[in-house]
Amino acid sequence: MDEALSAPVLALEGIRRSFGPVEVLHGVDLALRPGRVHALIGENGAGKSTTMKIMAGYQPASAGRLLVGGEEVRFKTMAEAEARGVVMIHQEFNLAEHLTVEQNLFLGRELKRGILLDKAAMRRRTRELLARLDRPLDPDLPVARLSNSDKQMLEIAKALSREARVLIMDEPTAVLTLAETAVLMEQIRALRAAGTAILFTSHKLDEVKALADDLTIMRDGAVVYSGSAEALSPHDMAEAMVGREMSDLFPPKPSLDPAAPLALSVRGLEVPGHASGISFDLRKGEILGVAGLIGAGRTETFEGLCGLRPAHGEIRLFGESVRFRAPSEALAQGVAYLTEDRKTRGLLLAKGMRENLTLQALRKFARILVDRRAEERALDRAVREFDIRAGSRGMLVGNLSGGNQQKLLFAKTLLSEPRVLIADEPTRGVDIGAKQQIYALLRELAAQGLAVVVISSEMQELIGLADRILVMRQGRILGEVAGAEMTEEAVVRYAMGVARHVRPGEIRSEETA
Amino acid sequence: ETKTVGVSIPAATHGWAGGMNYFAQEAVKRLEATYPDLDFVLATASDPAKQVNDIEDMVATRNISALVVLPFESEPLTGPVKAVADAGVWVTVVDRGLSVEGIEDLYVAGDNPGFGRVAGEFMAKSLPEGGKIVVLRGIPTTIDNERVEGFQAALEGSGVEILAMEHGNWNRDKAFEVTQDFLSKYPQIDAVWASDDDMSVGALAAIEAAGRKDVKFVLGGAGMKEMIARTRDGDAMIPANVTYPPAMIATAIEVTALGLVSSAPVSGRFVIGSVLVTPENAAQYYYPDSPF
Amino acid sequence: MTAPLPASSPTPAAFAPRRRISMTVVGPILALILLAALGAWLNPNFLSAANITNVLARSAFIGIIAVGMTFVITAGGLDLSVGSMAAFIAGLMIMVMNAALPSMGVGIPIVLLGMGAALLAGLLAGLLNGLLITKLGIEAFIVTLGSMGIYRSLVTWLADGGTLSLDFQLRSFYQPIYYGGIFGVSWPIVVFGLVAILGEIVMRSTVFGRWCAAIGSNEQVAKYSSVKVARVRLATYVMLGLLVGLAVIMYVPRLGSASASTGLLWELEAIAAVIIGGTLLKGGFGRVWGTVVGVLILSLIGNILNLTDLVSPYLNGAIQGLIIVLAVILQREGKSGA
Amino acid sequence: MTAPLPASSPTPAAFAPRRRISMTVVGPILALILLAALGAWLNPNFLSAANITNVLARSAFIGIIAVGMTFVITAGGLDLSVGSMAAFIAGLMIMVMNAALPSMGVGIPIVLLGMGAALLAGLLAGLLNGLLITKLGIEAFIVTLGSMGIYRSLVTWLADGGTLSLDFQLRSFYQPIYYGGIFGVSWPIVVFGLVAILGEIVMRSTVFGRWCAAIGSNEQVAKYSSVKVARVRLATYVMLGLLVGLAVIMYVPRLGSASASTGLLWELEAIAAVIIGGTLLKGGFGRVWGTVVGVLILSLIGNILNLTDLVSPYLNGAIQGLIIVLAVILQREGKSGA
Ligand SMILES: Nc1ncnc2c1ncn2[C@@H]1O[C@H](COP(=O)(O)OP(=O)(O)OP(=O)(O)O)[C@@H](O)[C@H]1O
Ligand SMILES: Nc1ncnc2c1ncn2[C@@H]1O[C@H](COP(=O)(O)OP(=O)(O)OP(=O)(O)O)[C@@H](O)[C@H]1O
Ligand SMILES: [Mg+2]
Ligand SMILES: [Mg+2]
Repeated sequence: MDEALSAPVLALEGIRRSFGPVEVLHGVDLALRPGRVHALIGENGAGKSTTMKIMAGYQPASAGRLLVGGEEVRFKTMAEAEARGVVMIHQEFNLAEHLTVEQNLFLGRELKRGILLDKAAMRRRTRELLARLDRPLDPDLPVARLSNSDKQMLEIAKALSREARVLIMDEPTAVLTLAETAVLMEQIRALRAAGTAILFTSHKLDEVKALADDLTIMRDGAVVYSGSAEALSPHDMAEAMVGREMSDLFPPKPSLDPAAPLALSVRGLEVPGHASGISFDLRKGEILGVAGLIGAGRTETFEGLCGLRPAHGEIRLFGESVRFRAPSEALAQGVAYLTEDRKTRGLLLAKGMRENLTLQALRKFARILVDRRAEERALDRAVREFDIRAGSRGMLVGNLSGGNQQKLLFAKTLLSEPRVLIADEPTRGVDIGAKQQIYALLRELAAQGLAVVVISSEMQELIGLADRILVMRQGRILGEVAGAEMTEEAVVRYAMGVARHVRPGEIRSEETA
Repeated sequence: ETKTVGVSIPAATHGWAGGMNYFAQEAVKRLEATYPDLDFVLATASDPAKQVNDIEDMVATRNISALVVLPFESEPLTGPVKAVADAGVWVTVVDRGLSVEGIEDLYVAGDNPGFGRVAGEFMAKSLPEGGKIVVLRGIPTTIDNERVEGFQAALEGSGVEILAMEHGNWNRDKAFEVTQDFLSKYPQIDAVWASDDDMSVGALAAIEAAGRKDVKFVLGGAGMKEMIARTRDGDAMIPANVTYPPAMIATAIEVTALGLVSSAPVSGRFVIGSVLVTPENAAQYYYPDSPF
Repeated sequence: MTAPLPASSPTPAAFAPRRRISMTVVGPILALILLAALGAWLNPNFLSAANITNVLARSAFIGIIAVGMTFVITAGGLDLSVGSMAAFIAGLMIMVMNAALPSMGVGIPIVLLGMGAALLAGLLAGLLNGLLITKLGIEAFIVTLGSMGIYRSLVTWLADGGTLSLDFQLRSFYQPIYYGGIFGVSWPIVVFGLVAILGEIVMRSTVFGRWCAAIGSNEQVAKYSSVKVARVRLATYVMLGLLVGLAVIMYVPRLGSASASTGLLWELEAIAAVIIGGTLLKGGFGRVWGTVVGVLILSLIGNILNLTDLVSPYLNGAIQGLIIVLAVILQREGKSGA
Repeated sequence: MTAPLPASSPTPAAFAPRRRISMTVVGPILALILLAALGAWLNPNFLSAANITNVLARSAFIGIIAVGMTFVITAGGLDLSVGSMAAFIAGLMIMVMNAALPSMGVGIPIVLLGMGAALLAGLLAGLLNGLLITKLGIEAFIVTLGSMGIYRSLVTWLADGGTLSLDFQLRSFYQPIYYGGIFGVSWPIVVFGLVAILGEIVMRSTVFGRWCAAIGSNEQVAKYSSVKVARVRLATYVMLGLLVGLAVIMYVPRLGSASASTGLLWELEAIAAVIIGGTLLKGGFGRVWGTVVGVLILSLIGNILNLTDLVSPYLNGAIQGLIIVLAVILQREGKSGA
């Protein structure tokens, strides 16, 4: 490290951390310096979140030293850390759903006038902070009504409002699109210029490349690289993370059989309040990407399709007209939906991996009684196939690392052996090595006849994986790109509403307002 | 001009109260037919506070000329009933006296200490020196205390030993369980005093199920019709009963009504004593229509 | 209120659902109005000052307690012991006053002593519940079910199975606290009103109220946001205990006695009032004004049943049950699937 | 258990922490054993066959109901109406049998008719609760508080304030269902045992049991996992209703009567048993065997108090309360902060 650098504001020395008998951090060293952006990367379960939590006082270390401005400290509560100017944004949302945007933003540090709350001031500050992030939410909206990206922006606003000396962000961009990520980066650069020390983690390595000054790479609870971010290309980073050679991230796209039967054909689907005039076709063996800015209504559209929210329209499944009033009806016909929200809709955090894995396909494991052996075997297979890394097999799913939760969710959805899979942000929070495996698996399943819809905010992912991409904006499909036309620019053009293009014959024209 | 009579009684939460509710409703029905210019308001309360509410409502919204009240408990009702009397409303108190004398115009009283005493005397007479009994008490209340004290006083010096007392809450199921446990606990029990016939039902079932021959009889109380019938028919397990007629409420309502429609003097104090029912006189205490 | 909408919002309509007149707000009020109209229609005396005073004054006990219960429930707790706690405190207060009578005589000091004893007992009882729940981490349902049995037993024991009565002279002196009033409004109504207004302010506009909601909504999040979860939760139980003490101070002059049947089922009534008022039983959202409406609805049902002889008194409970359910149906947003 | 471990898995030892003896498992059993030892020490008759039969047989009603309640609570619901539902069904069953007596005479058919009526009534009552909760989306607490009042009222009304009694002859014929037995074990015990075993199997090893836990743990997740949330939840209430019917079938032959005081507070006892047994009141985790232990603990407390004269009977409730809280303290994992 460059000796000329300023002294670290926050440093870890030989930090160890065990959960019960399992040690997950084996002596981590890390130093954050004012006015620099430090990226922490590593595979799922490498210990990034745990490291960050220790730095911010959310968890104690089992051994090792934590230094703030050179002075050894022991944070007993996060309030103590905050008092020292250390603020953290969690990987999972840390918001009270019943409370409003403003209430959440100021929770624990409300502004007061006398003994009463100064609501006007808090509302004003809320608007200011959100405006800074280009996300003018209504301060009185309950958080339960926010979309994931809104929640993430709110978390960021919350952290910004604390005027931190050290800002720690655990995968802040996992639920953000490019445009939002750009806004966030701008804010981070401004903070850096103002002298804040920033630590962040991300599985999007080009972001890391673009933003980080310093870089630490972890593998299996230990630091394997520590130094300048300049020196490594994203590809090098990936290899250092996973500890093996990385070939192409995306599997090759086979040419589609034009005679393949239509798996799903949707005409004029309406999801009241969220989407209208949705029409598209999906062939057996095809991977269809759905792009759009956050808030484009992609999630709602496909939730409506699967009977998860009220919707109407014409749906044909393998030629047969169907209507799903409940997700169970969709599943019975072989249509499975993988939710974008693993924490509140995807997994039972207070249950074990086995119960979660088999929940959706439980009927398959039961004649009269549930066959626990078969469940265990399924879990073995899932752990192997998806490389789910858990400290122990009986562990609560809520204690798995974020990416491993996502892998489990993926395994759970596939266990019901659908004919049509709708995957909403399937690789959110998953490390690059595992992503590669998931992409390969999806392609393989498609080759075996599965029809796949992938909704993703990661443009690269869609372009690399999908055969075709639908672009949505404001609850409507604005266009479709395929083949050589599948470039970032083309997709963004549609998504921003600049272009409008409908393939004749495939999508019935619907006038947009 | 019609006058309104308010009747405030505890809700039918156990057998005796049920009987009392029945007689009150019957009396109201009958009297409404007999006296066209009398109107009745009947309210049942599940606790003393609710009863005070009822009485307040009768005064405020129904403009009553007379109040017949069977107090849930004496103490809490004393103040509110006094307020009603002070407002010039005729007050008839039934069963339990108020804790201040002279509030009511008419008092139709049951005799709780007497109820216990009669039962105690029967026990003393029917059991030999050294006889062992167990007692099922009611819901912990002043009434229950008075009855039990009367009972104990009457047993004094008789040589009959009370092995144990436990609350059966005037409830069949509770009495059943308590009796079962008494039977497990004591190898020799000569008789059971169930201070209410609902409890006798439970006690008898437990004894019968245990097949215990040492228990010679169960003395109940309040004259449930099934029990009176068994006494009348000479059932050795139920040789007697002690009256505590729930119909006293009907007496009170009728006398009150009479006082309102006529000039007959009705104020005063009627004590409806507890008497021993034996096979000889049982027939005259048997009311086939009563639910109790 | 005039936040600029996000550019990408699908339809503006989707963003204004809270501004719509919401049934969860209108529902309880509507139920109350319907009940009052029914009462007025059934009996002209219903709207008389005397009757309204009666109904409001007698609502005060449950009302004061229910305000405290709103905080406990909002913070994700529950308290089943309030009814028997009230009975126990009433018994204790009476015993303290009777015991002090020979030395202090009838007068304001002895009444103040009694009041102090009631508030202190309430505070301690609340503290005990709260500590068992927060320090030992036992389910609130179990702790308060236990203390419910304990207090009910204790008062029976103190009263020796009978009734504890305030000395008659003392009672006459103390009675104006229930029956008297100021500017023609009786004291219980005044106190209930104050408690309700303060409660509404605390819930809505203080840090404490917000923290209660945050804890009830997501304890983990509250903890991560530096909210002292255990302390706030403990405070809700202590506050409820104090309010039970306050309710008892109003209650004792009314009946002058306490027994095993004092305060029977008050806990259920208080909880029902809170929920009818729109507070979420699982915590996270509470409103005190709703609770007040809930309490009034419950009192009115009893009052209205006494206004007429339409139904057999045996069926009173059924009517009550029906109206409680109907009052809650009224405030559904038309959506189903709880 | 022989899964190839991922290369990065820390230590194999980590794979067995759930096998550790856990206080949440041992706690209730320990409490039960302590109580039984106390009973045996206080009174030698405690362990007599007669006493054990008595205690088990009388536990059967609450026990059967509590097994059903375990499912309801596991799925995140609650039912306060079971006690009065039992009273109502008992009343109905008696009326049906008495009414059919002149035409059918005493015999097995009329008993079967009564049983059928009880089960049908239980099914319908459960269905009603369940539909109001799932279709109209009203808080279970409110729905069942309402139906609690309604059934209690209805049985009072049916009995005209008094007691509904089974015809004497019929009762003698029907009595063996409570007092008789098979291989020396009385019927209520046999039925309770069967219900408990079946319940344990259903909870632990069937799709239905899993779904209940999933719904109680996180309704949204259950919904997104294609679980028919409303239907499963409805089924828990229907099942509970049926079990109440079954409990009544055992209850009626005991004393042959039903009144307004039948089944009083059974709901609280059943819920307490469920929670003492280790089921989470918030839902998401339930165990039937724990409930059985909970029911036995509650029955034993009453039995022991009756068998000894250690405490004033006025204090029985206090002892009960204390033991309930202690039994739950026993099963804490040593961590605090609920
Ligand atoms: N509370 C806990 N109990 C047991 N194990 C835990 C707990 N929290 C974390 N772990 C384990 O610690 C390890 C590191 O987890 P951590 O969340 O730090 O990973 P991560 O690097 O952030 O991964 P990801 O990229 O998936 O977010 C994992 O194996 C995880 O299962
Ligand atoms: N419960 C709700 N009530 C009102 N508006 C909502 C609700 N949920 C989401 N919205 C709004 O609907 C819009 C679409 O939601 P969402 O952001 O999930 O769309 P999306 O295209 O699926 O985006 P992404 O999946 O990338 O988050 C957003 O503007 C969001 O604020
Ligand atoms: Mg992480
Ligand atoms: Mg989405």
